[in-house]
Amino acid sequence: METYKADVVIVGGGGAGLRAAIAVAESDPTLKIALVSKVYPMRSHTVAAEGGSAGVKQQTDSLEYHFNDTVGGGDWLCEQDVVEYFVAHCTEELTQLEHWGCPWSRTPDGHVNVRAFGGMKIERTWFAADKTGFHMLHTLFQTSIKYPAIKRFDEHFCVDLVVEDGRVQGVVAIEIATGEFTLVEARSVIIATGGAGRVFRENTNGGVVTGDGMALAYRHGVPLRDMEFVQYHPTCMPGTGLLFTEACRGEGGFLVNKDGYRYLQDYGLGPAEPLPRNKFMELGPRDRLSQAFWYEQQKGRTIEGPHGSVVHLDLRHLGEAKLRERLPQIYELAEQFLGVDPARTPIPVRPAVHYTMGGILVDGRCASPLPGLYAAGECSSVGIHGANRLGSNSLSELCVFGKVAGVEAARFAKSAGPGNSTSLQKQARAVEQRVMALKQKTGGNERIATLRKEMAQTMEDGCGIYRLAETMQKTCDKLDELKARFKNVNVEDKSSVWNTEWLLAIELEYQLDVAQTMAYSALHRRESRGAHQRLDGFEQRDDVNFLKHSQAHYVADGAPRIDYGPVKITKSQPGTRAYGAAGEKAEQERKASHG
Amino acid sequence: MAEKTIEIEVLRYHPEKDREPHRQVFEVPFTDDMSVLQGVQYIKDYLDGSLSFRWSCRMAICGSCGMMINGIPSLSCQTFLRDYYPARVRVEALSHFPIERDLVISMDGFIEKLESIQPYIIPKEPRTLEQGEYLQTPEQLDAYEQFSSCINCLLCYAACPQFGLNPDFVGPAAIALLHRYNVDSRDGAKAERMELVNSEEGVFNCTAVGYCSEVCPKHVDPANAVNQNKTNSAADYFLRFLAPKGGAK
Amino acid sequence: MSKRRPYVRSMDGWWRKNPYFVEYMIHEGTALFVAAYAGILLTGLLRLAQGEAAWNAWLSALQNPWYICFHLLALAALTYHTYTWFKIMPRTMPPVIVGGQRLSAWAITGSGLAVATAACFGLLAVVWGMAR
Amino acid sequence: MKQERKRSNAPIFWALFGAGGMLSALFGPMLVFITGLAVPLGLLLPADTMSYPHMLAFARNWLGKGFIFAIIALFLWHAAHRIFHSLHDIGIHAGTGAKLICYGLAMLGTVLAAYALLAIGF
Ligand SMILES: Cc1cc2nc3c(=O)[nH]c(=O)nc-3n(C[C@H](O)[C@H](O)[C@H](O)COP(=O)(O)OP(=O)(O)OC[C@H]3O[C@@H](n4cnc5c(N)ncnc54)[C@H](O)[C@@H]3O)c2cc1C
Ligand code: SF4
Ligand code: F3S
Ligand code: FES
Repeated sequence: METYKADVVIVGGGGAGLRAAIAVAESDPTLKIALVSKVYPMRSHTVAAEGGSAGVKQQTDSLEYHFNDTVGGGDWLCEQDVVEYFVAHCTEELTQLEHWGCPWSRTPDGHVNVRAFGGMKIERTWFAADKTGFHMLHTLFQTSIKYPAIKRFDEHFCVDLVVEDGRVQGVVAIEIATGEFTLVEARSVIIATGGAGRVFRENTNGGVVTGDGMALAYRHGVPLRDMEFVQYHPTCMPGTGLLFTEACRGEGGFLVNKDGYRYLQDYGLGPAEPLPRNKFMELGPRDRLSQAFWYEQQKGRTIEGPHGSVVHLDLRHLGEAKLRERLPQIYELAEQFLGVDPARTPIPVRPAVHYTMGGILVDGRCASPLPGLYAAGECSSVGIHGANRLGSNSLSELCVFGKVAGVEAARFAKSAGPGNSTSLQKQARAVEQRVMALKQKTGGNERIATLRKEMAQTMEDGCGIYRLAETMQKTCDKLDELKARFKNVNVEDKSSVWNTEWLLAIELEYQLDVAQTMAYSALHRRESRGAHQRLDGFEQRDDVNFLKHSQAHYVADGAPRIDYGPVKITKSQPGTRAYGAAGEKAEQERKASHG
Repeated sequence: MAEKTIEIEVLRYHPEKDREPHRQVFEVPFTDDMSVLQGVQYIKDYLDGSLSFRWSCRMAICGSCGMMINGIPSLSCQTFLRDYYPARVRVEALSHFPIERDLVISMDGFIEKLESIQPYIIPKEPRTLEQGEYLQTPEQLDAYEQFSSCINCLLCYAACPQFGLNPDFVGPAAIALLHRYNVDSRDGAKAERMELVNSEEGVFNCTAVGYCSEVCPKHVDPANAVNQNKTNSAADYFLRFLAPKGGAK
Repeated sequence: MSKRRPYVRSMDGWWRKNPYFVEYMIHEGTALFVAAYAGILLTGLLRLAQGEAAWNAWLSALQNPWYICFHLLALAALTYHTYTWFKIMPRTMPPVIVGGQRLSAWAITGSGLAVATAACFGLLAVVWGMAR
Repeated sequence: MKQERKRSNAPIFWALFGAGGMLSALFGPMLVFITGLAVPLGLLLPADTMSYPHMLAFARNWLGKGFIFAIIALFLWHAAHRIFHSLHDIGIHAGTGAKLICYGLAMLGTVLAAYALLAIGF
């Protein structure tokens, strides 16, 4: 087996992983960095982010506002000290990207422009047309090329961490082009493998978003936190789940039901006005909008399409010129994939799974409980999203905490002693044998695609926008069954070069683990908060019993064990989460009571 | 009612088994909204698990799913079976690249080229974070934005016969990105990058076929970047004796 | 040992495989006519240097039907060259901004063609003027 | 990381190609029409348009000389460059050989044209 000795190894070449790699390189150019990614970095799913990235920019805005929006948006399940650090560093990080060449959209006088986003009080979302993630990712990737210390392992699939002496000391990866294994030794490891949205059926995520890194850490005893909180994005393409960015609404789009009625005003988000108003109507948070869709569907006021019920995203009044300028990609998506010209016809949309709020438990400095292991980006739970993420906070998170993870991992690497190569090698060979066995074994009769489909369906059934104990229990049972059936999975392809069937099987196993943590955490949370909404007698938020983070712990060959950890509250006591006119009133009252 | 089906013919190549590529036809259930990528995914999921190809985003932005579809370089996720039905669709790995396996091509050469163009800002005037952003007017942004939209899908390389004939040619996308940095108002390293433009691997391999821009799914117009740089390079070639510092070294 | 064995496809006959390339070869092929026509002009020039008899012999040779045929084809080829030359033009030049808007490709091609037409008829007028 | 790169000398040929291409695009069709069709067939233009005295006078004039030289030489360089590339395109990689023939002929034509124009006198 090939061995590469690095100081810091980063698994994941998305926004978070690249930002971390650059941070390590800048903090100490002598450190050797290995960047392992199962796809070329610019293919990572950060590329798909459309709308923008949050950072206080305008005179009228303040860090406090951004803090309040984030904590309230997260239904107070946020680590408030971490949020405070986060909002204080967003703008600096986005400016850094600007210096690296990111083509942010500009105002006529040459400053970076900002747009409105759901749940945000003031316009603070930096954007590069409607290809923000694309531009951020390519900027980071191309900038990373400047640093000779970063050695990339492109198209290398990470299959395990090596833990020795109670700390993580490297990773084992398959080179996809050859099917061969490499041990990357390192003194610290950063996981930045992104979310897990593909455990659900209809989702906005790319094929690579399979929760690998979460499963890797989890299997080594690191808890996954707040996994029950899965964000549904309200405006997605029926069938494929492809996203129409929130910026469509930020620019002034309407959501209407089959009667052409802006139904959000019936769900505490009104009054309906012709122009977009922050935190009102279409600019409410995603969980609320997705929930409103569900109710409309129950009331029979949605439109039936070939891929289920839809409502209409109406952009017609914005006019072709503005749509082409501000939302060019959305325009093309609608035209090509749906045959709809959004300047002339409303776009049919429905909610789909979009974002994994929970993830690998880390502290505010991105350190997990396992020494030497750090995590950043969507795979991590650093504590800023709580029960519901606000749109455009995630891209900023990649930069702010990607950097933190890089700096901290570099610091750890310099203080940690070298590992014992012989025993690391031995472990790596054991990993190789285990993973090869999956491919080499014969006689299996379960199709990968079938298991995957059943998993995705049961997740959608049990862990959808609204949840019931009974269906969640069914989902848990189904996942247990699928895990058992996975033992019998059949990998037809026994070859070495570009054996993607084998990789799909490994991913499926990761997904099943992650799906279990989601379903079991959901079942155990007997309240409604943010993206986790129940209809079986737990319709209210329950701060007495559940103002807590769930933590799912790995149990070999069994269901995860769920326990709870405290939530850090500093400045903002849990309050009513209100938007629209009610929200405005609540805020005024709050201001008044503060004197 | 019998389900509708469509035939997809795939160029298969397995380095461990085949001496050369061969064609294989699959029959796939057809619906109106299916992309070619979904067709190929169906094959992998239900007909032949050993079929290999790259994909991820399904929304024409990650750049991984490029294939020759009926001989034309295309993103398979935004090419729809309905445009061929009921005729058979022919799918093949992107032209001009070595085939690793089935529909997977070798990207190594392109990545080296990308690394060679210095695809990052080398600032004209360095600026600290405290000084805030560089000012850049919408017009200045417009000068390079189109070239920064390249998703590295490599369709343009599969379209460019000159790259097929000479794989050392830096090629359309890499030159478009090079140009993107050269014309960015924040950058000051044009002279350094011109060395590559001027070299034997540089722009003069291009004979203005123009098909690269024709197939580009993101309106980058790489042919424009390449051909503008012929003029730049020629100017540099002839004027280097006149300019005080001799133009590019 | 790596089992990778990338397969490189042959480029043979590439230009026959796509109508776009066939068109490319045709417009590249106009060069044959340009060369042949320049050759004829060069012969004429050499004849002119040799004196009146030689020149007149060249002039009358031009009346040979084969020459006429060739020139008909050459006229078509050069006209096509003119068209394709200006058609590619927008791809080869920096953006032209007029009144804050980028000039469209068709505007550039169109102006190129207009200029060429003007040049041709200007030339005809000059020749006509000089001959009178 | 940076390797030494050899500077291409293509700009010379490319510039000549471009100039010839532009000239032939602008005037080519009409020139062919005049010298190849109108005059031999006696169409449109006066019969003596290309008579010996006319042409001699034209070729002795500085402007005329320049025009004739530019047309012949640049057309040849334009064509040579394209033909050279097309040979490469259809898989005749004669390399230096083809290059010598194509550009060599253009060079020869250029020299001959210059010689003739000098021989014609002023
Ligand atoms: C359609 C869409 C639109 C979005 N729009 C916005 C928006 O407008 N604003 C906003 O703030 N957020 C948005 N988000 C969310 C945001 O884009 C993501 O949360 C974020 O990009 C995740 O980045 P990441 O770096 O954590 O992971 P990713 O970009 O997903 O990268 C994961 C990396 O890990 C690697 N990897 C994974 N598993 C392995 C393995 N086993 N071995 C090796 N490598 C591995 C992958 O190759 C990849 O490089 C959007 C998300 C989607 C899906
Ligand atoms: S220039 Fe266009 S075709 Fe070429 S790689 Fe970039 S996006 Fe793809
Ligand atoms: S197709 Fe190739 S030859 Fe030039 S114009 Fe495009 S790079
Ligand atoms: S799958 Fe990403 S571009 Fe097609």
